[in-house]
Formats: sequence, structure tokens, C-alpha cells
Amino acid sequence: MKDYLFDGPINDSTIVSILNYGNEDLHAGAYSLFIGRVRADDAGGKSVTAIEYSAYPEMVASQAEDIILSVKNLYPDVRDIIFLHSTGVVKAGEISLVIKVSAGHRAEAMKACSATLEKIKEQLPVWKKEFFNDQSSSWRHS
Amino acid sequence: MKDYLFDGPINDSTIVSILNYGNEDLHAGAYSLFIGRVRADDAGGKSVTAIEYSAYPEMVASQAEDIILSVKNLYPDVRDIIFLHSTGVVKAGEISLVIKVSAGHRAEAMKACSATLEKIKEQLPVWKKEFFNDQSSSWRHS
Amino acid sequence: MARILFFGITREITGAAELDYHASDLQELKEALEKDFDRLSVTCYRFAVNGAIRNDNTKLQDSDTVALLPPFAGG
Amino acid sequence: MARILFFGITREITGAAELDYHASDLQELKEALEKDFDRLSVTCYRFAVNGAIRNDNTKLQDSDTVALLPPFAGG
Repeated sequence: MKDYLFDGPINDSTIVSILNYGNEDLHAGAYSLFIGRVRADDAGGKSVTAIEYSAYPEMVASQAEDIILSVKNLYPDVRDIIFLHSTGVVKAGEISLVIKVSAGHRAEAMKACSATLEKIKEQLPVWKKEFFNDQSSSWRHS
Repeated sequence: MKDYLFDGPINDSTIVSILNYGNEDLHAGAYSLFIGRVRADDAGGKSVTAIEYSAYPEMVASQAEDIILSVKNLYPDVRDIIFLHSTGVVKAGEISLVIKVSAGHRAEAMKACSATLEKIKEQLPVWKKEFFNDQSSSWRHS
Repeated sequence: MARILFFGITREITGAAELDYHASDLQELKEALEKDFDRLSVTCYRFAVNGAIRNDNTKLQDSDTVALLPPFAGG
Repeated sequence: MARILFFGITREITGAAELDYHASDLQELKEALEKDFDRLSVTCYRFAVNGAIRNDNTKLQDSDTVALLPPFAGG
């Protein structure tokens, strides 16, 4: 799995392939998954209906490899890290991010999943524009 | 989803229904999942081939409700918690536990998922017997 | 007679999923069980009465369901 | 001419995914861009050169690919 970007909302069958990726590793006793969904946030009387994500694909690939390597260095019990981030329009309730960390044991799996998510937010060149139910839109930092 | 026990290894389609359970909640921006697998642990020259789980079902139900309630009280951003633990034989590499916590935001989802797992280990009346590749077996505490 | 349920290694020791015993409290039940199944006396377990963990001086009634719970090992 | 890529709000401001500019360093490029698209001067962004984030005194060659990166907002 060398792709980090996925066109549109991430569907069930893609999540199942992420789940099963690497499951021949019989020493990975713990999987920690984070799944991010577009939230119908309320903001000043209007609510988010969708987010359009865009990315700088070449830089996503190099930053993703850097993120994965640095989390593996922090948590040596980790056996594998994969993630997928949407680009394009993802509606409220749909999934825009999936991270899976496999590790020998539960504590490292969960800590490494959390660290991967924080690094994705800091380092992955992805942008989002929120669309609201009054047809307005705005670029969102964070 | 009022069941907490599942007969045998937890399969993909069950994980997909856990994943999709409650997805009409558009304010749940973060799902944290923990997936526990039977590990082919090495112990003194032999390795684990399977674990047989047994449980006290009536007490599992009451303890599970207690666990979920206490984690929701600790993390008010949590919107829902569900989990499923195997009973019966689960082979190395197969899945014996799935926890899903949905929350508004990522940090509470992940902390609550970790807290749920710790409470399951402490409070859920489940037992395991390990089977090894030399045909021996032993009851395992923890 | 109270209904006694055995779980984990205690079921393996007694060879039964459940048995009936008469006892006025958990301490008396414990002594009766360990007399019948001496491996229980070197086994670590707690009692639950009607699904709630209880200490040894808990009184028993014939309508109670008592469970022998070795250390939990889920997850 | 270096190849300049625009992302996020900077793409909306310039109306282009990419443009060509000649500049000896990032500071000179920044001034040229903000002259052509004045909303850029009130927009928060960093530069990447060939995929790595660089500060404004970084020298440019015509073979370089420069990207304007508003604050990341993934996850």
C-alpha cells in the first residue's frame, strides 16, 4: 500500500482492505485504527454539509514516509503503519481519513496511532474548504 | 447492538457492521477502533496456535454496561461505545476483540477507547486457555 | 441448595459447569468445595453472588447463584 | 523560469494551479507574486522548493518547482 490519497469518501471495502493489509503478521496482536469523518459542525447558524480536500500529491508521499518512519522510531513495538486521506468532496458523515497501526501490544499501537494523527495534521500538505447549508464556503485552518 | 460476546473469531462483515453502527450521527467526527488479535507468542520454544475464550455471559452484560457508562462519564465528548469479545476458539492471526468509540473529536475518542480496553481487561468476566504447537495448553492470567 | 457456577480453570478442576451446594455463607461454601476438589485450595479465584463480586462472609440463600471467578483474562 | 504551484486559498487567489516566474530567490518571487496578486500579501503561506519547506532567502534556479503552501488542514 503505497498510496496515501484516495479520491472521494473512503468506503467500507477500502477500510476492509486496510484492515486486512499485513494480517499475515502473526506477531501483531493489536491494531489501532483512527477514522475521521466530516462533522456537521454548526457555525453561526449554519452547518457544514461537505468538505473539499485538496493536496500536493508529490509532497504528500514524501511527508507520509517521513511521518511513518518517525513514529516507528518512537514506538519500536510498532510493526506497520498505513493511512489514507481523501481528496475531493466528502459530505458530512462520510469518512475522510483512515489510519491503521499494527503493533505487538495494545499500548504502543494506540500511542503510535495518536502520534501518527498529530503528525498528519502538522505535516501533511492537505487543505480543506468547508461548504455550508446556506451555499457559502470558507477555507479552514486546522 | 446489545451483544458483547461473539462466537468464534470476529469476521470482516461483523467489523463493517460495527464500523457503520451509529453512522447517522453527523456530529461524531472521530472513531477510534481497537482490534485485538491472537498473537503467535513464543514461550519456551513453543508458540501459541490458538486461544479458547470462555465467559460468564450474564455478568458480561452487566459489567459491559458498567464499563461503557463509566467511560462515557469520564469523557463527555464520547457519543457511543460498542465492543465485541470472542468466545470459543480463535486461532493465531484471528480477531478476538473489537472496540469502537465514536466522539466529536479525536483526542477524546482515542483516550476513551484506551480506557474502555483497560476496563475490559480488569472487569469483563472472560477467561482464556492458550494452545501451543506441541499440543500442550495452559490457562493464562492477563 | 444454591446453584454454583464454575468458570475457567475452576471448571476444569471440578469437571462441571455447575453443581448444587448448601452453605450458609461463602466461607462455608469455600470449605465444602475445597474439601471435594482439593486443587481449588491452591487456585486463585473470587466469588460472585448473583453476578456481583462478594467477600467470603457474605450470607447465602438457596435461591442464590454463586460463581467461581478465576482472574479475568479478556482483551 | 521556475514552475510555481498554488494550493488551497492561494490557488483560489491566483485562479491558476501553476504559473511560471523568473526570480533569483524566494524573497524576489514573493514580491513579484504579491505585486500580481495583492490578496497574497494578506494571506498566510510558506514556500516549498522541490517538495521541501524553505525560507525566503533560498536561491532559485529555473529548474526548481516552488509551491505556495497555506497552513495544512488535513486529518
